[in-house]
Amino acid sequence: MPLSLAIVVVALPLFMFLFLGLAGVKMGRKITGVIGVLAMLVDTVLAYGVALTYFFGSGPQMVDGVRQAVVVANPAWLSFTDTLVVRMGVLVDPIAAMMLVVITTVSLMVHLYSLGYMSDHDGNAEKGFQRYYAFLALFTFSMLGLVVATNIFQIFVFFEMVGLSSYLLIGFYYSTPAANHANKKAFIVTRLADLFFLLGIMILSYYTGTFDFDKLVFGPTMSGSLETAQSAISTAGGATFMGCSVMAWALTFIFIGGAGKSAMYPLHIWLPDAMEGPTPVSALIHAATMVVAGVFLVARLFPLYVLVQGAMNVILVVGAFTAFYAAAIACTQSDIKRALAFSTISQIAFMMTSLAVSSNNNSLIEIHEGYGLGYMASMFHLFTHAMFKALLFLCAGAIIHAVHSNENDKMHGLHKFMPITSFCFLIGCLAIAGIPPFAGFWSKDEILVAAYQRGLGWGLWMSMVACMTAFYMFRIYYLIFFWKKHEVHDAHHAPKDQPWTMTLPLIILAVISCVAGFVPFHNMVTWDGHHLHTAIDWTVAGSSVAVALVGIGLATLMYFKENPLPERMANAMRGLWTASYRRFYMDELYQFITHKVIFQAICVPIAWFDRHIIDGFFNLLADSTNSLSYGIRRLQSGSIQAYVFIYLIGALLIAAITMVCVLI
Amino acid sequence: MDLTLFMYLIPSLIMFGCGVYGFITRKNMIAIMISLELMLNSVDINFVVFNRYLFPGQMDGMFFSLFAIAIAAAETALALAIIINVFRIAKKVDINQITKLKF
Amino acid sequence: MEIFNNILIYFVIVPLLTLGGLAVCRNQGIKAIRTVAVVGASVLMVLAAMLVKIFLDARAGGDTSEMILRSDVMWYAPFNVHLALGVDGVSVVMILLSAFIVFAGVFASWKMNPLPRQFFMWFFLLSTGVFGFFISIDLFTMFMFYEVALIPMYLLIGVWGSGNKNYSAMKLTLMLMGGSAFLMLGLIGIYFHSAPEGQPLTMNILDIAHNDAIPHSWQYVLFPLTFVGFGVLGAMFPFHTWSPDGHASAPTAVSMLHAGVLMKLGGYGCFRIAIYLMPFAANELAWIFLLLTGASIVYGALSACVQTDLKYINAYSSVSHCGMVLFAILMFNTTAMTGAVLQMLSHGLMTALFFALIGMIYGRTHTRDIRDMGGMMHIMPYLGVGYVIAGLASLGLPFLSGFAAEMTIFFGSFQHTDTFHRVLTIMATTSIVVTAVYILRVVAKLLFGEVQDEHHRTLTDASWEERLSTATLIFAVAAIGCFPDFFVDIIKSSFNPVVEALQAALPSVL
Amino acid sequence: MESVGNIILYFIVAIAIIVFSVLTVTTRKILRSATYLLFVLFATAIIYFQMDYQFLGAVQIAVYAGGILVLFVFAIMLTQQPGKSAEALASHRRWLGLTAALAGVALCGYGLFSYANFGGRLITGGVDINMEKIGQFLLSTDKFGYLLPFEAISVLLLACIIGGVVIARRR
Repeated sequence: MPLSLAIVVVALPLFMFLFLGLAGVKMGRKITGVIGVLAMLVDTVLAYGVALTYFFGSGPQMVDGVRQAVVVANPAWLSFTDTLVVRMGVLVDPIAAMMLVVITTVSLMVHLYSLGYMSDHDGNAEKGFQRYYAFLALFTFSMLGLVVATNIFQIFVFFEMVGLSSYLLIGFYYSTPAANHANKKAFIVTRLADLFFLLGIMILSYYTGTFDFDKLVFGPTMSGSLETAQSAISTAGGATFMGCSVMAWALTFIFIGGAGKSAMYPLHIWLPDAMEGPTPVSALIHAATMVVAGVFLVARLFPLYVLVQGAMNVILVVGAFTAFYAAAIACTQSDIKRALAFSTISQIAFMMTSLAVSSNNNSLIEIHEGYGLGYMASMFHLFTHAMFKALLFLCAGAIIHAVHSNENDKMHGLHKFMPITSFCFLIGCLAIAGIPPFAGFWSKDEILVAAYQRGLGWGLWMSMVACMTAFYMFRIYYLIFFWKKHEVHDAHHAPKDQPWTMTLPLIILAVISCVAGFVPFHNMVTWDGHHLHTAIDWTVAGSSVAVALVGIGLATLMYFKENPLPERMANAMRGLWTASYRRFYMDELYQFITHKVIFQAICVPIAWFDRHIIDGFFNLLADSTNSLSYGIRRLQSGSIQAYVFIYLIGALLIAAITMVCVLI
Repeated sequence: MDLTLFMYLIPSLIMFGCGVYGFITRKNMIAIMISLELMLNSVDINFVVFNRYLFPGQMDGMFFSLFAIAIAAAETALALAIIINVFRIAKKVDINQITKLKF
Repeated sequence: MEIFNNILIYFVIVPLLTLGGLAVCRNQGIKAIRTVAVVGASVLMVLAAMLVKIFLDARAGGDTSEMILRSDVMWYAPFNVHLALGVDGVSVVMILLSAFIVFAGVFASWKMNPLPRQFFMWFFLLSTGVFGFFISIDLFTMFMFYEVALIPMYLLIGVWGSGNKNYSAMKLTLMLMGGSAFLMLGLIGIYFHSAPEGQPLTMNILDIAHNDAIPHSWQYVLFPLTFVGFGVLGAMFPFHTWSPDGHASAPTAVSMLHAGVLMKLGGYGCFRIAIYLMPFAANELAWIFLLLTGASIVYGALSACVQTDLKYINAYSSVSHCGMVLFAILMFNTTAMTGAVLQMLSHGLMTALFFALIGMIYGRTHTRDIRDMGGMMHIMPYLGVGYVIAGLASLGLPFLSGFAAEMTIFFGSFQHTDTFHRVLTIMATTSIVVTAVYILRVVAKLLFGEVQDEHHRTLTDASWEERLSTATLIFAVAAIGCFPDFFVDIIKSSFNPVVEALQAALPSVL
Repeated sequence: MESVGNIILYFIVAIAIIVFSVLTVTTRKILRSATYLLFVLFATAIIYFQMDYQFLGAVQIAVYAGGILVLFVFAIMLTQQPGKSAEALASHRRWLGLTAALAGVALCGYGLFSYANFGGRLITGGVDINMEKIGQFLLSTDKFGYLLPFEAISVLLLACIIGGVVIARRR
């Protein structure tokens, strides 16, 4: 299968978007869904074909055992100057190929799942079904366009596009105020981050004179190359701004852009609210794909970041802190989707941290054996996380679909009613907690190894977060499926397992979550295209399993059966617990800044200033002209007698002046 | 005692002044016209006496007066016609009360 | 006459013929009026398409002259007033834009009441002025057409407007006339220094530019005069206040034409006359206007955040976007200036779309206050989707026109070596966030959420002519967004003479 | 030396003119005002006679005193209730009028007193002005002919007639 099919992989969802968006209204609801699913199936098959060809086939991508990026197409889209040209291309390299698989897989599962989820209990599709599928296709297109980008500007373009799709899908139930609010928030927060991204690109392109990855990060062999990155950085000529090199600024700004999409602290606030969207959307966008765009971005520019220590340290600190912060919040949330959302934030922070631990000295790094483990681990975790987090979200969706609530106190004891879901959820939890042989274990283990390589402190910190992960995931699991008996009010509407369209994706994803850990990532996805020789470090692996088990054990102790222990602990640490439950008041802070500071203290005065000072000035001009005219009008009274008087006086004055002049 | 030019100009001047006063102060339009006649008349006198005293061989001043009288007659007739018409419409002849055309 | 072989003259003749056609169908009923108007607008569209074709062929054929399709007819010899025609890439795309908006505007005012015939007559008179301005390269002719475009505005708003229309019409006309007064002074000044000592004076822009005879001391006076003169129309801070009131009161099609095309006359004039003819002063004084326009961008956007009247929001957003046009023009490099023209196109189409949609919504709900509306997406999905698309174009979403334009501006401006310019650029860049805030605020309040007024539930969605009008504009917005390079190629080379003139005036300018 | 009769006549006329002029503009009864005007006009006519311009004097009496004044009286009768006096003048109006009139009189009087050294004698009978001569001058185009103004006046009168008709026409 030729790699150029990647173009089709990207273009097909776009076509589906236009088709469903324009013609969907005229078609039946179900039929649009089926068409969408079938198209996505074709797309997935093609994407798998491309990925398999890339990884295992022979062709230009493998030269001397080094895996290379292949640019399939790269037409110019917008030329700024003769040299600075934005291109819209398709590039296939290890991470792009891996992302193609991830995106299409999850997207296909979500497409299929939505057939059931977006219907009521009688199987009738909801209003706006066509719109929903069109938006899903739009999102898939945008995300695919993002990962195959050949230049950083294309990534920016598709950053905006995924932001839009996310906006549209979060606001799918646009009549509800919460959704209405959430999508606005999501878009604006990510837009703010994108502003920094844009500034970063501006600075980067100004100094390096290019957007293209092949001039920024890919060496002559079209694989990640520190030499290329070094030469790109040196074109900046050591320019500095406020004490830091411009490159550090540029890369930090670009990271902020990625952090916005990936919900890193403090730009994470939109993600929990984004759970107002339909749950399959949360699974696709806000768990598996879009939120890792930031990680992808950093990974894409990895050679640059490696050489710019300052930017990398920012990522490291932000990532490590966010991982802990989000995990801490996830421990107390009662809304299961929000808990999962914070879990997602925490896991993405894992990936970020993993990328950031890769550099450990300031000079050009000698490429030693095993270097770039963090990069590989990050990508590996991205891959496995996408699968099991999608699984978890889809399970959560099934539960919500069954009990019509997001709150876990409406659930409890669902194990009996929904055994398949319960089982799948359990697999997801085991995977995320890092229990072998499930997928999460393998990737998280690599991350921890990389963290310990960077330093013992970072390793311990991440291990602690891993422990918390296991704890909060099992807390959720127990609170949903066990804790106490489920109260059934109405036998007809008792929760039950879902139709096959929803079950099938769960099972497929559960299977993937079981086996994904065995994908030989170290041979396939490395930053420089070389094979990475890794071996399981059993001390780290053993300890990580141990901390996971501790977390699970603690959760079992506290939440398996109804008992007063959680309540007591919450009471014991009331302040902390409340702070965590209220997400450490970040939302309130933002609310304060946006409403009180920006709106009330800036926008309102400016609007007032405009109406009253500037406009007032022009009105004053008009008014004074007006009153002057009225003043003059008194002279133009129309009274002939007044005219005569004035005329006479004037004439007399002239005569008098003449006489005086003549006399003198 | 000679009757000099000067002696004729004085009454004429006073007549003119009265005309001005009347024109400015009166509100009745007819009274204004009367004042106007006064002023015209005083000018006529001036024409005539200047002619007679300074250029006795010519008749320019006299003819001017003649024409002025003719014009004054026409003008008065027309003005009074207008005044009466206005009176028919507005029932007023006071100049400060007829403001319909103002502004 | 030889001039009638030039396609350009027909851009003036066709609207005038349409005007005449409308004048003669006195008692023919609304159908005849609409037919005449549609025919006129369609012919203009065809002409504009032909012009683009001719231009592309000429450029492809290796014609690198500054202006193509030159014609010159003496008009009034004592002052060297010519009817001089000629277009470069910028004029071509502006003409295309105008044709699009006139076309959409005719359909948007389909149900104009009362006096539809008179409305269309004034409308086409305005179009005549607009097209005439873009095709002329003679100072006097340009100014004349400029005025022809401005004056009908007063009647169009005063007679067919809504709300506080007398005040708004008066304010708009007076402020723009004030600008014209500056402008006329500037133009007269330019004329009297248009040629070196001893040579005949000229009104032809190209000749003036080549003569480059305006003394520097005079440039200091004339540049601000012309720039502010055009800047008033381009809604430059602090001369923008006519825009909110004027737009709020203007009828739909007039808002469209005004924001869509007329405001572009300002930007176009700024670079074609002020900067091109007086590069020295432009270099020296640019910083003042950069500060003003930079302020416009952020200021307009922030003001828009708290407005509640749909048209006010848009008017302030126009202040922001038009500020960006002038801002980019003042950056004096090809990229930024290309971006400015793209932004003119983009803003023209997108704002026209906005005003068309607002007009249609207002025509149904009889309110423009977003606090009184909600859930319009349920009631009028077509208009709702159109509004969202317009909004997304406005906040700079890729593959819609605004993005390409803004990015070209930002990247072009950032190419400036001077830190001052780059810092200003960064400040201007922040507007993309603020824009998102106010656009999404409106969209959320107006279209999403619950229906606020139960009476609104009975309202209908767009009729066919409204659909046609908006679809035309949406098509154009998407076309620019998806294939920006097509337009960039047309525009770009036109800026070479200007940038060269600027470089010659001050070699340090990039 | 003037004949005494002439001098006496002059004083009578001058005093009459001054007194009746003042009365014309100060009386508050409009009909009286018109009557005083009549006296002023007569006095003026006497001056004309004294100047040997008999024709002019005749015209003055016939046209002014006879024609115009009758018109005035008619107009007054048509618009005024008989015997009603005009309301008292607002004081600022009077002051305005007085200022203007007195200023004018003072300035001109000062001018007259300062420059009136052109005493000269009254020359009567210098030119024989009879009707025939007047007629010939009026219709001649010679040096002292007045055909052009005469025609202009006739056009003016025509215009007045038309104007009068238009104004008087019932709508």
